[in-house]
This record gives sequence, C-alpha cells and structure tokens, in this order.
Amino acid sequence: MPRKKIELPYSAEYLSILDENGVVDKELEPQLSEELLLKLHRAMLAGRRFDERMLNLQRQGRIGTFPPIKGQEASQLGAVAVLEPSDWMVPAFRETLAEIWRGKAMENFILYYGGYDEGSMVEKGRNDLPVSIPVGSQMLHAVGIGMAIKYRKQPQVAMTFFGDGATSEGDFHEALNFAGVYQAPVVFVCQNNQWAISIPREKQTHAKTLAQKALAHGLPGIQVDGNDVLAVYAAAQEAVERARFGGGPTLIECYTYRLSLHTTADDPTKYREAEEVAQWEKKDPIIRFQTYLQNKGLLTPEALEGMEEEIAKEIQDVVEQSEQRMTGGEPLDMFQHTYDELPPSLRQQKEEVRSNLALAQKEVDHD
Amino acid sequence: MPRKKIELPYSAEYLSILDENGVVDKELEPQLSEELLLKLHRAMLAGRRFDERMLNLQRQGRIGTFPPIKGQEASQLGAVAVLEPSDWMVPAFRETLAEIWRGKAMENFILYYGGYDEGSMVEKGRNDLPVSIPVGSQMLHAVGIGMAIKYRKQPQVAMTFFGDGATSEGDFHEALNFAGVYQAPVVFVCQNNQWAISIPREKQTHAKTLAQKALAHGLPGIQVDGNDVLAVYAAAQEAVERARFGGGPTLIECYTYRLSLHTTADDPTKYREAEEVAQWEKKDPIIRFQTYLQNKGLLTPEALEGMEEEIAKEIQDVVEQSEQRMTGGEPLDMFQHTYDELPPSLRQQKEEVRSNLALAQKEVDHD
Amino acid sequence: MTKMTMVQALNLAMQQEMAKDDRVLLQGEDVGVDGGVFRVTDKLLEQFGEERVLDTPLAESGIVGTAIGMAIYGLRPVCEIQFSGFSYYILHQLEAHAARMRHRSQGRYEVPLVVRMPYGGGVRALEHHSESREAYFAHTPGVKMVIPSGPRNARALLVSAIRDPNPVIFFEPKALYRAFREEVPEEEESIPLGQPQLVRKGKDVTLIAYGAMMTPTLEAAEELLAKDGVEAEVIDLLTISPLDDALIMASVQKTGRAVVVHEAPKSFGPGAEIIARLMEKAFYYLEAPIQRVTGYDIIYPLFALESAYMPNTGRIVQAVRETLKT
Amino acid sequence: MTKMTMVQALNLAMQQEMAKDDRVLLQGEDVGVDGGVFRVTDKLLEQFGEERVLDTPLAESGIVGTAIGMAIYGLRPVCEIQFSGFSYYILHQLEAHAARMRHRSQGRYEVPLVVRMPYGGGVRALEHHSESREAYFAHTPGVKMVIPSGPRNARALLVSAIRDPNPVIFFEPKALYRAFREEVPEEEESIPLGQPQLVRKGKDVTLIAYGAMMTPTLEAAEELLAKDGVEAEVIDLLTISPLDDALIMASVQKTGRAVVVHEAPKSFGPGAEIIARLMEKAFYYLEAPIQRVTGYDIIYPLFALESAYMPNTGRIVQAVRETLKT
Ligand SMILES: Cc1ncc(C[n+]2csc(CCOP(=O)(O)OP(=O)(O)O)c2C)c(N)n1
Ligand SMILES: Cc1ncc(C[n+]2csc(CCOP(=O)(O)OP(=O)(O)O)c2C)c(N)n1
Ligand SMILES: [Mg+2]
Ligand SMILES: [Mg+2]
Repeated sequence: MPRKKIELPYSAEYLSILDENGVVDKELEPQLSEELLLKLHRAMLAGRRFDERMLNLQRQGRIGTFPPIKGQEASQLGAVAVLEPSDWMVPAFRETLAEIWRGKAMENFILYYGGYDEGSMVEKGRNDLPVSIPVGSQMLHAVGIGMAIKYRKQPQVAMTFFGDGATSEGDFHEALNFAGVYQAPVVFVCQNNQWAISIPREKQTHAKTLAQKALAHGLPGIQVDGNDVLAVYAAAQEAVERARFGGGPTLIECYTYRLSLHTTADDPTKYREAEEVAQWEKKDPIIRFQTYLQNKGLLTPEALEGMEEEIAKEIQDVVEQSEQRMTGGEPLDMFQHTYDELPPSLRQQKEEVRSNLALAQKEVDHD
Repeated sequence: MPRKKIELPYSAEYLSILDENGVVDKELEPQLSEELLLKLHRAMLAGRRFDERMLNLQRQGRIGTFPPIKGQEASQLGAVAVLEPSDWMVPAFRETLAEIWRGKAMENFILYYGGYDEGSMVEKGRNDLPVSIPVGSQMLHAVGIGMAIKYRKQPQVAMTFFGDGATSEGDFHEALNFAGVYQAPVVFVCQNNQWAISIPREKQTHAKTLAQKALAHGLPGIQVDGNDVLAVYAAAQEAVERARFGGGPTLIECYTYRLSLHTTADDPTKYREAEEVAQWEKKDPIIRFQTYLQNKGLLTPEALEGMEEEIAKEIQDVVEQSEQRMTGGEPLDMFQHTYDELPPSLRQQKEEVRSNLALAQKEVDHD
Repeated sequence: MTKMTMVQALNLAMQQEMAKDDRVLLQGEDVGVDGGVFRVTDKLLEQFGEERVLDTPLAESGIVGTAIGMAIYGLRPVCEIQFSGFSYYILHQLEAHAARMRHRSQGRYEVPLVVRMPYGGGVRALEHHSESREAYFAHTPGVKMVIPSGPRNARALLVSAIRDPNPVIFFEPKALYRAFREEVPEEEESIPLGQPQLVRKGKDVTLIAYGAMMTPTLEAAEELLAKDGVEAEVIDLLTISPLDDALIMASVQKTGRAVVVHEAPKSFGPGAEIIARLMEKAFYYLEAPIQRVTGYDIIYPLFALESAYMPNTGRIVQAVRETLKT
Repeated sequence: MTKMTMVQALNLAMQQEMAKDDRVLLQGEDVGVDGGVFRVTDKLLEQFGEERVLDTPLAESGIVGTAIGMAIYGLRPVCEIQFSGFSYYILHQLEAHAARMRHRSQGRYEVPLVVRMPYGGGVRALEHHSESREAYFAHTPGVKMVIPSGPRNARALLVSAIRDPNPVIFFEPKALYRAFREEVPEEEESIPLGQPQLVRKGKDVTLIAYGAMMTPTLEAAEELLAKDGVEAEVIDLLTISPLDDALIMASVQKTGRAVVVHEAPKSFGPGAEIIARLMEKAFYYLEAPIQRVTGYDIIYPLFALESAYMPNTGRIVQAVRETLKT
C-alpha cells in the first residue's frame, strides 16, 4: 500500500576511530593532550589490575560477590573522562573504573564488596551517586538531576551508565522520555557488553541497535565502538557539549564486551562459547590503545613495566589497608541512616539489640 | 563529526484515504462490501448517540463517572472491525464502540458506570478483556495472549487499544519489546486523541510521532488519519494479516481527537481552546463517512432519518432495562470472585457482614 | 482565619512553602494547567510558572524517579500521584532508592521527597479509585507514611512533610477533600510528623483511627455517649509510620479497651500493628480483646456496594459494645 | 525416595507438572539456558524446549504482565523473579490485574499464575538480595502468598501453587536452597494451599514461623527443652495469606503463650496479623503477651552485620523465656 514516509529529525549513527589493531582514522582522531592520553592509559591498566585482584580476593573468600569490568575499561572511561568534577555521574554497578576516575577510593570497593556499608559512602565533593543494583532504575535519577541543573541554570551535565539489559526495563524509556520532554542536560551511556547475565543482546530486543531506541523519544542516538577509547571519548564529548549548552540529551550505545564473569556467582560456560570470548579478547581496548600510544612514541615497554610495578604496589597497599578496616563491624551501626533521626520505635529496637548483645556476651562469659 | 548512518529495516509512515471533506483517494480506497460499509456507518452513529445518552444519564445523576468517546468512533471501529470473533481484543477504557461492535451489551455499560460490578462481566464466546483503567498496563496482556496464541499455533491475533498518554508508561515499551522479541501476533492500536486529560500530545513526548516509537523495538509503525474509517481499516487489515501469518506485531497510531470530556469529572475549558475543538469538529469521522456513502449512493437523508429513530428507540429500551436492574445490589455479593473459593478468613468476614446487616435491619425495625 | 476545605488548605500549604523556599517544586500528571484533577494544585502554575509546577508525561515511576534525582541535587520536589490506586508503579523507585539513598550514600545524600495522593473510598468512583493501601508504605523502612483527617491538620502536616528530610508518602482522604471546612490560619502552622493526637478524651474505651475514618469514629463516640453513656477516648494517628505508640499506650492503659478503625483490608493491615504493639506494651491492662473495624480482604466493589464495604458509625458502635460486654 | 536439596525439589515439581500438563510454561530472566541463577530451572529448557521455557528480556513487569495474558488465554505460566528485592516492579500488574481479573470479568477469566522468587537473608549477598517483604503480597486481596520451609514441602506446595486457579506469589527461602536435603518422593505429592502445619507438639508455648526462620525456631524448641525443660509447640504457616488461623488458635488456646518469628521488618509485618488474630480469638486464653522476634525497621545491612539483623536461635529462646516469666 503506497503511503508517505515520515521524516525524522534524527537517525541512529555509528562511530569508530581506533580499530582493533590500533590503527587510527586520522580524519576522526580527537586532538587530546599527551598527558591526557597517558592518564587514560594508566587508568585503564590500573582498572584492569584492580579487577583481577578483586577476583582473587573473592576466590579466596576475602570479599563477597562482585561484578568484574574486564573488557569494558575504554567503554566507561572514555565517557566519564569528558566530565568536569562539578558534573554528575550516575552509575549502574559495573562502572568501577569510572568511579575510580571520579575519585572513589579503591579501598571503598573492597569494603563494599566485603560486606561493609561504609564502602558505598560518597565523599563530599564527588558528585556521583552510589552504585545502583536494580537494573534500569538509576537513569531516572540522572534525568531528575539534569532537570534540577536546568532549573538552577548551572553549567553542569548528568551522565548515567547502564547495560544492554537495562534498555528492556520500562524505566529506561521513561527516563529517555522525560529527558526529551524537558530537554534535560543528560548523557545516557549504554554499556552494551552483549550479555545480560545469560541473555545475549539479540534476545534482549528485536531492534538492530540500542542506539535507535533514542528515536522513540525524539532524541539523537549513536553507537560507538566501546573498545575504542578515542571513539567513546569523541562521542561523549559531543554529547556532553550539546547537553551543557542547551542542546538536550543524547543516547550513546558503547558496543563492547564483558570478557569476564557477570558476577563472581556466575558461570559463563553455561551459556556462551569460549570461541566468542576469544574473538573479543583480540579486540581488547587496552592493547589497541597501547599500540596507538607506542606508534605515537608515547609509551615504551620499559615505561609500561615500571607502570605495572607501581600499580601492583598501589593495589597491594589498598588491599592491606582495607582489610585492616574489615574487623566485623559494630552491630548498632545498622540503625544509622535509615532516617535522619531515630524514631521512637527504632530507638526501642536499637535498645533491644543492645541488650541482646549484652546478654549474648554474658552467656559467652559463662561458658 | 563524520560517521556512518545506521540503516533501519523499518521507517514510520503516514496513511490517509478519505479526507475531511469526504473525498476519497481512489488509489487507496479499500474494496469493502456495501453491507460492511453500511454496518460501519450504523455502528458509528449508534456509538455517538449512545455516548450522548450516557452523558445525559450521568448529568442527571443516574450513573457515575464515565469517559465519552465522541470523535473517536472511526479510530476504534476501523481497527476492531478487521478482527474475527475468535481474535482477542484488549481495550483501555475508552473503547465503548469497539466493545459494542464485539458484542458487549449497551446495558452492561450502564450497569458498570452505574456502579454495578456485573456490568463488566465478559460473556462466554467474546474473546475480549474487560476495560483496563490503569493506563498503559493492558498492552502486556495482549502480548501474553499473542504469545499463548503462537504457542498454541492458533490462527488468531490480539489487538490492543491505548491512548497517547499510555505511550509514556514503561509498560508500553515493555509490551512492544516482548512482542518484538517473541514476534507475537499483536496489533497495537494507539488512540492518539491529542490529549491525556489536560496534557497535550506535544508535552507527552519529544517524539514527532507516536508511530516512530515502534522503531525502538525493531517494529513497523504507521500513523493513520484516525477520523478516516477507511484508512484505519486498511492499516489494521494489513497489520492483522501480517500478525496472523507470522509477520509479527505492528504499532498503529490513529491520529484523532477527543471532542468531548476526558471523563464526566473533567472540565476541558481549563486547558484547551474552544477554537481547537471547533477545528476538529470539522474533521468529524461520521460526517465525512456519510458524505462518502452518499456520493456512493449508499445512503439517503431519509434512510439516515429512519436509522436515527431506530437507534433512539433501541437506546431508550436499553436504558429502561438496565435501570430496572439497578436496584441497589446484594451486599454479600461483594465476596464473590476475589478467589475461586472463599478462604476461611473471608467466610468469617462474610458472616460478619451478614450479621451486621441483620442487626442494622433490627434497628431499623425498632425505630 | 478563614474557613477552608481540605483542598484549599493543602493548596495553601504548597503555595506558602513554595513562596518562601525556591527548592520546593511540584510535579505530576495534570498538576499544572488543570490544577490537579481535584484542584489541589490550582493556580500554583500561574503563580510559580512552568519551571516549578511541572505537568509531566503519564508515567508514575518517571515522576518519582526524576524527583529522587532532584531531591538528591538539593531540591524539595512534591509529587502528585493522581490516585493511590496507581501508586504501585512507584514502589520500586521508593523502596529501592528514595528510602535507601541516605543509607546507601552513608549520609551524603538525602531524599526530601513528598509524594501526595488521594486515597480511600466513599466517592462513587471507578475501579482503582477507592483503595487504601497505606500498609505497603508503612512496612517500608526509610519512608514516612502520613494521613491527615481535616483541612487544618492536612495543611499543617503537609508543611512538615515538605520540610522533612526523609521521603514522605502523604495520603489525602479524597472523601474529605470538600466534605467540610475548618478554620485554617493564614500564618504558618505545622504539626510535627510522628505524633498521634488525642482528639477526644474519655475513660471507657479507646478508639484509634485516621484519615477519612475519623468522621464515623467521632460520630460513633458521640452516639456511644448519647445512647450508652460510654465515654470513648479517640486518637487520630496522623502519622501511620514510623508509628509512635506512646499516646496509644497511655490511653489504653487507662481505658483497658480499644477498637481500631481503617478502610484498608483487614488482614495484614495497619490495625494489626497497633494491636501487636498493645499486646507488647499494654497486655496487662487489657480487659477485653481489641476489635478491628476495617475494610474486607476483597476487591473493593463498585459503588453500588461500597457502603457495605466501608466501615461506618454503626459498625464502630457495634464493635465498642462488643468490647464492653466483658 | 531420594534425598534432595530444595533447589532439586522445586525443579522436580516444575518438571513433573510440565510433563503432564502442556499448559504449564516457565518464563523469567535466565531461567532457560542458564537454568536460573540458582539453577532451580536447570535442564528444563533441554527437556521442554524454548517454547515452554522462555528466557525473557530484562523486565519484571513485562514478565508478569505477559504471563497474565497467557493465563487468561488458558495457560499456566510460572514466572521467576530473580530476587524478591525486584518484585516491587510487578506490584501494579499483580494488584491491578492478576488479583482482579476474576472479579473484573465476573468469573469469566481467571489468572492461574505462579510468581516464584528467592527471598530472605543470610547468604552474604549484595544490596536488595536479602529482603523479606511478603507482607506486601499478603495484604493484597486476590493473591495467595506461599512460603515453604524445606525441600519436601517446597515441592509439594509448588505443585499445588501451579494447579491453583488463583495467582500465587511463591517465596523461596534462598538460605535453604542448598542448606539441607530431605527425602522427596518421586511420585506426585502435593500439600493443599492455605493450611499451616503443626511440626512439633508441645504444651508450654506456641512458636509460629515460616520459611527460613523454621530452622532457628526448631533449634530454639530443642534448646528450650534441653536447657529449660520447656515443651514448645511449633507451627509452620506455609501459606501466609489467605491466613487460616484455626491451627494457631487451637494451639495457643492450649499453651496460652506464643512467639512469632519472621525476618521481615517488625512493624506492619506478618507477625502483627497473627497477633491481631490471637487477640480476636484467643485473648481469654493468653497468659502472657505474645512476643515478636523479627527483622528491624531499617535498611537491611550489608553482610558484615546481617547476623546482627537476622532473628536467631538465641533471640527466639530469649523471647520464649520472656513469655514464660509470667
Ligand atoms: C530490576 C532487576 N532485575 C533483575 C536483576 C538481577 N540482575 C542483576 S544484573 C542483571 C543483568 C544486567 O544486564 P545488563 O543491563 O546488560 O548489565 P551488565 O550486567 O551486562 O553490566 C540482572 C538480571 C536486577 N539487579 N535488577
Ligand atoms: C497508571 C495510571 N495513571 C494515571 C491514571 C489517571 N488517568 C486516567 S486516564 C488518564 C489520561 C490517559 O490519557 P490517554 O492515554 O491519552 O488516554 P485518553 O484518556 O486520552 O483516552 C489519566 C492520567 C490512570 N488511570 N492510570
Ligand atoms: Mg550487559
Ligand atoms: Mg489521549
């Protein structure tokens, strides 16, 4: 049946700058200072090593369940690196490196995944939200922050992270729709790592790309090679600028891969082929970036070696310091922070715990 | 920044066949039997008159709050008319005419809006769900029915109705996404009547059309002139065929207008101009269809007059019959249908009501 | 003082708080141009503009989810959910984030959010428009659950809710929106959250209720005095949760008898908690089992039968007579 | 009979029901290829294929909303929500539709839906993975709320839940998934919903619990007998709602004392309803106030402190000694 095609203001697009062999597209290469390039590299390397060490700690039973980031270093760092400290960052739960870049202490990750609430504390001055575990729920907070920024006429933006699976939650669409209606300064960064636990991207949605989901809300959407830190940086920079100067929200789909486990409770051999992982190992974001830096003469094998030692030592210190703090915790502390002040009913419950503890102590002394 | 455009398998389209002056596009005119054309016309007329009578009843306090359909007759009838009796229909709460076409007795509307639960009873044989008041929530049920149809390999389809406001609810997107992933035989019919109570379509979403929301889920989306019963019918027929023969779901946006109140509790003068309404009065779906039928020599002023009288009488009878049934209701009936059988706790509660009633009766007798 | 309906009193509370604190803003479906379907936010758009009175898209989770972000940023959003029957769409945002952000951030962020909504029956409404499910929110740590019972305390409690640094669910008894007027002072007035009020003194039995149920409860107290010479003490909870039971205990330790009244379904409803508290703290003072006069554990019927569902004066009087039998 | 963990027993229930009733199908996140994150649906995809074991997109409301449609069509969907901490996303579909469709259609449609989910603490989990909010569902008319306490009754109750014509929320105590094994008969076995069970006879006090709390409760009964010579009667609710209180009444009318145990936050929790029922029906038999041993009204702490949050044998024994003081 013949009919009119509706012209849309936006279409979904794709961007790649640094290919998997480290070859850069001169046309598109962003002009970043040597200092920034090296800083990005060191951060990714440290992120990778910290991730490996956390996995060891978990395997040794020294911390609980945690979600590794291996393979997604560029995908999150390229985006967050564009932000000003005064901007806001709203992570999901797999943005460990992005949070470290923003200033969260490695020590706090060990505390948090070691079972200590103190670990999710957000220091004054760092405008980030703590991790958000309910999938798809946090993007609305970023939109609300963006709306508040607009109301206060501040030159800030809010950047939020979420996975491919999160795009199936209704809240994801409500967030894009609110952001569009109020033209809030928000950048939506989807970490499409191809898997939502055992569900592959193709089973998550019939859509060809996740970037095109922006079209439902009249927003620009772009898909970038998430293992290419330069492409992620360039796309994020454009989106952040647009948001900062009143151009409204953008959806960025970082096309990457989760090389490791969903969490330490997960067994990927149940649902994916080693072959697929091997293919993606070749696209490692850190290796290709090292090639790029070496070709630019910014990185030597020796420098790299030194850097590795430095990072190893840094992480070792962090582990020791945090474990010194993991001394079991103070039971009565659990009554903190549910309300600003303890209501009478909670004061009574706290007293009950206090006396139970005393009693238990007495019995121990008895035996 | 130069980058690759992503080619999408679908784009949103627009369709109109019968313009507001009743002039038909010969190219696109669907070949419908005279009988069907006349049946559609009579149904729309009866729907309009019944709506007017319901409004009177409400104004006279003879029934409670109800949502008028004036102006949306073609928009809902054109779609539902394509269905087989064995197909499923999942309405929102403003599909009165679609429900009547499917076989729901007018009497039941009066009972329902008169406060009697019996009114929402669904007779055996009619594969429709009762009205759904929580906005945006019912489309998922249609998708589940579609998934069940596919599982049972039945030649059925599920058609669901919802408004422009409903497209902002997360559940709308979850429904489209599930329908896409499972390629369920579902037709999504959006009644874009330009208003969600006081919220105009432009404030509901930054998207240019609602049809394009299908693109987020990799589905075809089409916008049709909802006041053109032929266009709605043609689009629905194509979508229903596609769904029935394994082609998957479609989103149809019927571009129409709510000429009357949101509900009888609403005062549109608070939020919209009489001028806007006047403009849309000119696009009345019934008048243009009557012109079309007259030009085809299928309808004469005399025939129309007779039809009006017939309808008036039919409605009068319905009102009288239903009011005879509205005798206050039997309190103990409220314990029916919460569970298949009364659990002990509810048996006790029912007994309590029984004795309270007896007691109250005693006191009345006393005084 | 002018005589106001609850709708006007709630409007006054928001108008005054917005006028003196630019962190306060409103959002919800139809709260702007339309002034809310019950007109509770009428004229506030005209006075404060689109930046502070936001007509939102139709998405409850979106309304509360974005409000959480605003609150974290430092604003004080007041959201309206059009009917409490649609509040279930927000439970995940409320439980997972509004209630937990203070704890999760270890005190760095707080969520001073108010979510207002009309609740309850008795207005010949459509399905989903008459329910009372305050128990869902009362059982959610980190949230405060408040329900006023008249124009004056509605205004004073909403003021406190807006100023409270914790998320507050504010149920408005829609049956009382225009049921009666009360003197409401122009000048600022607030009632601290978390404090039930003694609204009628008595020595024979304690009646505990809140919201729209205060009306039949107070009528019952009158009737009991007139017909039975029974002096009922009446307590209005005002804040359902966190529940401060001190006043209830003091009263029942004196009267030895109590009846709890609410519209919500009986089982696992708010009345159960009050009885459990009395069991724990006033057991030795009880002279008769405490009675519950409540809604039933069924789907709320359409309005032809709602009077049979709703607790009324007769049922309350009856229950009191029961407790006095022994 | 073979000894099975609760995970295996639940798997057996679904496997057998699916084998003999092609209306039964499963859907949820990771229930297929992965066999569920706790492996409760392991191997069912291999046996029944993608048509009957659906790995869904990540959307809880979508899972339950589509399942409602399937159930109306005549299927018997069994949904898995990965953790009860994410069940709040489904409350609107559950309350507004699953629970009401029978009533709304005046008996034409029913929604024989089961929504399974692991609940509760004690497994050193992340935030949102340890909560117990059965009270939300217990207070929702039209829904049944079921919680097993061991492999054998888990299997037998899930069978009944799948066959039940009403929507059933089925909470699985994740702490017990692999905690111990029980003999579970190969041949079909079911326990009717709505019937609490007497699991230990005694004359001095009645302990009422369910789910994972049965373990410390039974331990406490042992300890009380050993150390204090107290004979505790123990009741396992199994079905939280609709609550049949007959067995509880009979027991407490005999013992005159009771302690209720649950992980859920204390206030407005399930224990309150049990106490309210006892107040109404066993008041004159009570010799001491009924005690609650429960979780607290706070955000569930990360695992370094969860043992301080969770009710344990010591707290239960302590509470019983309290009730026996008088
Ligand atoms: C609302 C909700 N449902 C289910 C879960 C359990 N869960 C945790 S992570 C996850 C998969 C998330 O996939 P994706 O969004 O792609 O993020 P990724 O894990 O790949 O980083 C699931 C199902 C959850 N945390 N929240
Ligand atoms: C979830 C939910 N939120 C709010 C409401 C109150 N309400 C009833 S109809 C309506 C507007 C619906 O607009 P639309 O979807 O365009 O349908 P229309 O009324 O125009 O037919 C609203 C907000 C509701 N019924 N359900
Ligand atoms: Mg993923
Ligand atoms: Mg509309």
